[in-house]
Amino acid sequence: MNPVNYLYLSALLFSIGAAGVLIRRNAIVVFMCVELMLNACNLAFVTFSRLHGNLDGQIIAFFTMVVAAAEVVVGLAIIVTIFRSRHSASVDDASLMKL
Amino acid sequence: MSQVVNAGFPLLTATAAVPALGAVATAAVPAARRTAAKWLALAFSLATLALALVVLVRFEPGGEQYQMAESHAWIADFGVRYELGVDGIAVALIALTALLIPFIILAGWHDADPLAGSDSGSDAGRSYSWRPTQGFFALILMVEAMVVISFEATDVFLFYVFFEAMLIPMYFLIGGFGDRAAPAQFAAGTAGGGDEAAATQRSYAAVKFLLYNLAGGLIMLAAVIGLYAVTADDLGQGTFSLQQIVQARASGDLDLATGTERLLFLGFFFAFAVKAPLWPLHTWLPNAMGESTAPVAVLITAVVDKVGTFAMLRFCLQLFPEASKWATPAILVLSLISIVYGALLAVGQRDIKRLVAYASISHFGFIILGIFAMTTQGQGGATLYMVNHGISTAALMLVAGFLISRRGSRLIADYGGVQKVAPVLAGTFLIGGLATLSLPGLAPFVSEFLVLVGTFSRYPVIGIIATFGIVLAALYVLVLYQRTMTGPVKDEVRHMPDLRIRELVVVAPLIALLLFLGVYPKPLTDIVNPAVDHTLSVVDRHDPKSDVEPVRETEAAK
Amino acid sequence: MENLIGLLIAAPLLGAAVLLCGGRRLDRVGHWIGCVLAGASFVIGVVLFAHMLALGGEERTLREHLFSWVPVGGFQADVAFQLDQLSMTFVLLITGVGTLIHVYSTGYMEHDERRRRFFGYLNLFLAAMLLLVLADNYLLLYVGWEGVGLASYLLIGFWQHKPSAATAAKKAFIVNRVGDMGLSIAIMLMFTTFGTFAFGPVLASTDRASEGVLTAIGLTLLLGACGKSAQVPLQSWLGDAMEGPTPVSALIHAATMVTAGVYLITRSGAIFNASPDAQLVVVVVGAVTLLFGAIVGCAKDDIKKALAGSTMSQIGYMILAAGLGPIGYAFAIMHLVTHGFFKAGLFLGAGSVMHGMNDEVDMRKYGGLRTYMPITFVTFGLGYLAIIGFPGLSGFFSKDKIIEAAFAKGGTEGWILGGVALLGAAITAYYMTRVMIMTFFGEKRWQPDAEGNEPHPHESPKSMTIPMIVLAFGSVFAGGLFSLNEAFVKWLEPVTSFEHGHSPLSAGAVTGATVAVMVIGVALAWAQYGRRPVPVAAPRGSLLTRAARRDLLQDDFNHVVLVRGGEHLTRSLVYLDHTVVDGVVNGTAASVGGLSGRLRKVQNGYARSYAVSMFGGAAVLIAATLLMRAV
Amino acid sequence: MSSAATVHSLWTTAAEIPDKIPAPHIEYGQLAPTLIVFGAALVGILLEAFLPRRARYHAQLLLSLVGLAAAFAAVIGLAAGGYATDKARIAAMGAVAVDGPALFLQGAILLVSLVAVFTFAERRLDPRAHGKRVDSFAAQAGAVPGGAAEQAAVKAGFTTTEVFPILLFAVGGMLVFPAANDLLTLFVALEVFSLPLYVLCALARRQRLLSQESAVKYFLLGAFSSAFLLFGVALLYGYAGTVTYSGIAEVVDGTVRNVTPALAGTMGNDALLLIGSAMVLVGLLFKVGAVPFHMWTPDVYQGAPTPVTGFMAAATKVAAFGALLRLLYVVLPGMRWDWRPVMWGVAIVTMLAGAIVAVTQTDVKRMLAYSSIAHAGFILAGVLAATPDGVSSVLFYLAAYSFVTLGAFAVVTLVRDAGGEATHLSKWAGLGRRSPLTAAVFAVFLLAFAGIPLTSGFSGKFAVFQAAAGGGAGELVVVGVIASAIAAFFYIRVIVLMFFSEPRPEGPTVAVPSPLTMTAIALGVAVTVALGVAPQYFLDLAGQAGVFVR
Repeated sequence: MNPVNYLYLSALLFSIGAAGVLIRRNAIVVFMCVELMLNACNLAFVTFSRLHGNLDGQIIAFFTMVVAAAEVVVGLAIIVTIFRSRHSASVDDASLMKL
Repeated sequence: MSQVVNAGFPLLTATAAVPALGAVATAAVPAARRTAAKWLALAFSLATLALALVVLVRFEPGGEQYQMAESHAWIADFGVRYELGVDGIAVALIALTALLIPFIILAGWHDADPLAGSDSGSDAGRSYSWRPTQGFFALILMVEAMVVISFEATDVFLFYVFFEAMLIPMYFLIGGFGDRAAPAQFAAGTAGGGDEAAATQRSYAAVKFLLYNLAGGLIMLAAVIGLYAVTADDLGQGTFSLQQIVQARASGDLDLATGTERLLFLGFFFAFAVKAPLWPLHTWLPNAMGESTAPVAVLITAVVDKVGTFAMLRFCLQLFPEASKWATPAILVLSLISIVYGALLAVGQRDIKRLVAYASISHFGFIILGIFAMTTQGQGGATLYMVNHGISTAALMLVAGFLISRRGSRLIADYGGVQKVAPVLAGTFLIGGLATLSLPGLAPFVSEFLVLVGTFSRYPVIGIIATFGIVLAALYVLVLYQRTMTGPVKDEVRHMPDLRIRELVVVAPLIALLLFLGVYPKPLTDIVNPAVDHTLSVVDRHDPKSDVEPVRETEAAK
Repeated sequence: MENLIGLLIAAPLLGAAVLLCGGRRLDRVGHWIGCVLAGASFVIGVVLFAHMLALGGEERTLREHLFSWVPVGGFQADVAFQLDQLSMTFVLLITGVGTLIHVYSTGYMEHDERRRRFFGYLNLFLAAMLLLVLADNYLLLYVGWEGVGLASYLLIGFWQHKPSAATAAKKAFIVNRVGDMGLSIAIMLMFTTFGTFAFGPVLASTDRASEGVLTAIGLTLLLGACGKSAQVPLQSWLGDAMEGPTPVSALIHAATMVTAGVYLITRSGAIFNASPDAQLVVVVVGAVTLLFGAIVGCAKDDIKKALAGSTMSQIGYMILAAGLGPIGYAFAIMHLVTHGFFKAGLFLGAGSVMHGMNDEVDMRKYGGLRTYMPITFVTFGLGYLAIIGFPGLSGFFSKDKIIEAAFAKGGTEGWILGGVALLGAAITAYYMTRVMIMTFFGEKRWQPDAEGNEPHPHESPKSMTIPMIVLAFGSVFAGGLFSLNEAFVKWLEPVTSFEHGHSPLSAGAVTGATVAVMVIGVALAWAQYGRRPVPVAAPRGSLLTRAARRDLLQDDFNHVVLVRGGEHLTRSLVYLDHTVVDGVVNGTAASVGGLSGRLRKVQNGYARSYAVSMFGGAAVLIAATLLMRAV
Repeated sequence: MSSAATVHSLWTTAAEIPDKIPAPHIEYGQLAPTLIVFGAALVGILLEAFLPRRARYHAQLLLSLVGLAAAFAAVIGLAAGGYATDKARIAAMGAVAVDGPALFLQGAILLVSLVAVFTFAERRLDPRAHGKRVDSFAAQAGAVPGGAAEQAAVKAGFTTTEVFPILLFAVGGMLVFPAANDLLTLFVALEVFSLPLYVLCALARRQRLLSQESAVKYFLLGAFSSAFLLFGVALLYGYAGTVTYSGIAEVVDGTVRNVTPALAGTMGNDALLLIGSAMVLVGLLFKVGAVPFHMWTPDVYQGAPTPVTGFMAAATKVAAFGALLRLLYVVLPGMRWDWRPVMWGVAIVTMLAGAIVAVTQTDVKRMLAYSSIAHAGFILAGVLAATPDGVSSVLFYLAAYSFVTLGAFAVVTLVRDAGGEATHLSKWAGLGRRSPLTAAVFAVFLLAFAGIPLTSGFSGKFAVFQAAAGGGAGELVVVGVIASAIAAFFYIRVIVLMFFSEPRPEGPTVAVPSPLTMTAIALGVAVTVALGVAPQYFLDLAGQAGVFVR
């Protein structure tokens, strides 16, 4: 089928992820939405790679996964610490600094 | 580059460098050795004076426009060179600056002593304990250095740098060293809490001064950059050299679009008009002069503000002759307003220093009027006016400072009958006042009349209106004198001591100078005239001819 | 010889410098230094006079060029002197009367601890006045012009502890400044018109300038003259100026300074001759002031103020004469000189009276003093006779000539002016007689003052009486001397062109009329004050009287319109400056602050709202980029 | 290679013997700076693992200093070797550029980080905890704030010496970021220096809640932005069929040689290009801290440990602007007329918003954060010049600005009261009377921020505005001038506070720092003044470094 549809799908995924970031309160969920966005990117990459018939896109996809993994490590660490000190993973609770 | 760069001793640099060194040295004096710092500062200021006099002597009025020029590479990327050179106007003003600073230092001898003023009370003693004497005198010298170099700079960028930089030391002088009189005054004015009020008032004045001038300067910055861009376009490689640009404009290599020139002119003029200050950009001056100590007030109005008017002559007119002519009507009107408005407000003041401040606004109106009258008499008079106003205001303001330091109040109403208890003080005060109202025989008269004639010969109506200024001047000066010095002696002033030796040493020379320049201003005019003629030739304006050719003396005899 | 001219000025100037800077150590000898230097100046004047007489009438103009003062472009002002017959006349008057009054003051100011300073100021005045009359260009004249203003300011306010004195001094200076404004504008006009303001070229080339310009110059000069000579509308200061010590009133506000206006107009005769309109205004001013002063003089009970009014009126005569042009100049100056003598004498007399009466000035508290102070009485009396124009005395000759010239103006103008002059003469006779009677005749009316110490009228010391006597001689004989086959007129003619006026009335008729009105005036006064005792408390008096006591309400006008109005103006301006001009500045700052305060609310601390802004931003960015391509 | 062939060969060659795969050719010499830093970082990890606690601090400090110094030396070497100018080239198979801007920025970053290490290592400021010197990092980041574990850790005198290797990793990433020559490297580098920063933000010893909050905000928003960047990369890749800068540039300019049919198809589709570049820009503008992607800045600057804030504010800006420059000048010059107007808007909004909001700030660190936003706006003005002058002026500005920032934050670490650093402005009242020297130094930095002549701030601002005016962005200069006027107000406010207002009796004290911080501050002042008075040499440097390799 026409690879362009995959692009639409990836765009959709990206939007869903973005919307999740904007809407969801739980830091973990927010973070997962970011991951979703990254994966949307991956989909776009492989699609384009297929489209252009070169491997760069697929390679990049691997890189992205690695980076995403690294992000998970750091991100979760941070979220967990803040969860332990606040007993809540809500992003909105972390709003001491403002104005 | 027409000027010959003399390879000899860099006199101009030295004139600016000595006070700068002095500032560093003074600041470095250990805290305990306060008196040493004072003497050191005085010594350096005198050294500067000596150098300035050398410049004055070495300067040949007949010679080419910019003399003792120096030129070194500085920031090639910005097309900036370290270019110095003095014309008659600059020489006169440098001399004035170098002359006034020692007096300012002497007059401020005790202003920065750790203890509070005699009557500021003990609590004042605590909060005013932070008065680093070294800092005070170092800052004064720093200002002197910057003012001198901005008088010498023939590179627009170089000038701008110091034009802006001098704000900082001034700012600390205004905000950091308030008037000992302030607390008592506020105690009199607002019941209690005078000390705090004074402090806030002062920092308000300082901030206002800085932001006002900074805003002006930044707008000028835009114009400066614009100037560079223009020169870069037309001359291939951008430059800030005043002479180069003037020549390029004369030779037609560099011709600005009318709109561009006007915008750039306005950018420059705005900054200078704030500094000068010209109505309606004047409101910072009364605050600054009112809140700062008398010597600092003198520094502001007699020295620093002169940079503004000087820059109008040197940069506005020479860089943008056409735009200057275009803007002349508006500027004349504004300066006219300044003259009358300043004088009227001076009449309405209740605070001695603010009164002097508004008087100065009126006088700056005269100066700017003279500059933009674009006649030999006008501009020559304006230049003389800068010098004379410097001296006369210094005399008046310093004596006022001595008076204030005795009574601890700036309010006119708190004085009365001083003449009886302190005749010498009153006498010097009166002479300062008479100079301010430009009494013939004292220096300011010459300049003021020149300005008036110069204006009148091209714009009769404006000239006549400006003449009202002399009546108003008489009004505010004499009212001030009457309210403070005459009448029955007030109890508070009954035991007021007369001028001390130090104070006499400050005032006497100034008065002598006022008299001398009033009777024999020729040396000054000889130096100034060629420079003025040159400026006018750049602007391409010529004095209007007299209606009729008068009968010569010979025929008149019979 | 010429270089003596500088010395004329230098001597008193030196005196002033020494006395004012000398400090207390000079207190004991100060007044003598003053007198000596004034006298020296007089001697030099006499020497120069002799030298001048030796010369022929044409080359009697001596010049001295000291140095170039303000050379800027076409503007060339020199410090140079010109001593011609006109200046000479003034030099002798100034130095002569001046010296006498110096001597007088040694006695009068004996008990004042600031006497040294007083003499310093007097010398300063002499120097300035001499500069005024010796200058050879208008700018230098202007210096002297304001110099005398300063001296008069200092001397009027000499007793500064009295607020009234300080105020009077300030008023005098400021009103004068208004006049000076006129003078300086005149100088500017000259510069733009002739390219110079030296007497010689300007006066010689009046025929080349348009009449309009000349009229403008003339009027502005007149404004200056009005200020200095206390002519309507700038006369208000003279009355208050009497706050000063009496010698000052005698020297400055009677004999010399106030006549500077006459000098100015006479000196600038060429300009006025070329502009009839200006001349007309001059005569009108003169005539009006003549009456004004006279009327005021009638109503004042303060002896000095009465004399001040008289001075005003007499100067009115001079201005009137000067306005008449060539037919009047000489007589204006002549009256000026004679007036210098007798008015100075009168003032010194008044001073002597006050000296004897514990500085009481209210004539209603005098009376019958002739027995107590005979010399004063005699000298004062002679002055009195001179001023009312008693035949044979100085005043008679000069005033008579002026009235004649006034008629000679011709036409209705001539009749009006002549009539006014005659009327003035009558009133003069009236108020002077009044003064005379109230002071020296009738029974004594003085009572113990607040402290209960009765004044003991006594004759003044020699130092005071001698000058009075000398001046009395002057007031008696000067006029006759001058009129001997028109000696004075001939003397001045080279400077102030002279021509005989042809009056519709014969000279004899005019003289007769003058004498007649004089007699009437005296009679009236006698009827009112001589026959019945003078009430100590001033009667309410007619409307005119009350107005006249208040200088014909002219002061009130000034107060309401100028002073009050000015106060309101300045006060409102101060407010405006604070609220509007400064308000804009502070307002801008405040508005930035407010905006900032509102904007920072956006930073609400919620990570998700930050994300929203990022997302929105990104959307905008993308949209904008696409849009850029679209358009 | 043509696409169809590629895809086919993909399956065939995969079966062959691996040793035929050509090993990538890496110019280790030219990548030395980066490699050294990463190496040092790895060694640091090992040290953490194997060294006893008490030895770690000094070992780490030494290691990081040596590593950074060596890297800097390497940069100098490369520059001296002419790689900055004529021998500028693309290294690592087109992944990394070694050219003037890259080396200049790497040099700047390395110097800044070197100074930053000093501030990281400072352990005289905090009062001794149980007789042990402590730095400004949490004793045990994992422990709950105020919990038993933390107290135990403090008692035991633990210190988080991991910050040094973490810092080194971040530096490594920053070194690559401005040199990255293809979008993938760009993305990876971005993450490599972002992740350590997230961690560092969370490590404050005092006010740990704020610190953690800042970390979580920074992390989430950062990740969010990098997602945008990545999607942008994807789109650009889709547009050009390649991620190398030069490749994309060719496609954008239409100078590409062998056009495959697929490429021909995507090339036509400008939407890909426009949206893609816009999203990449979003990612970069986030790091730069430009409005409206700036909102993380104040919170993170405030919450993070001040040394970290200083490092972040200084180094991140340098790296991010470097990357932005390269992207705009190397990849997208062809579509200048598309991005310039947009960036105009961003620049103007950034300058004004930064300046205006800063006016009412009450916390020093937040105020500096907003000021950094305003400065980002000024630099953007220079970027927009789109001329070589623009590049060099921006480089100069970055160098000047980074040192001022670092110095300013170093001073902030000194002013302390019972609760640690006293960052609330009201507490700074009368500081000038308590300790004139500190106040004076801080005043110098503030004046530099305000762009007063004779400070580096002025030279930089002048250079940038001049370039902008030269590049035909005069209006930007005017706006910039107005913004600076507004900005001046709050810098001055702090000076007034320090010098002209009465000191509070319970006011903060100025801790006497160790030579480490002193050197940091002294260096800051020195550079500030030097670049203010005699900037010519550095301007030359920046000028020579102004040319990108393609």
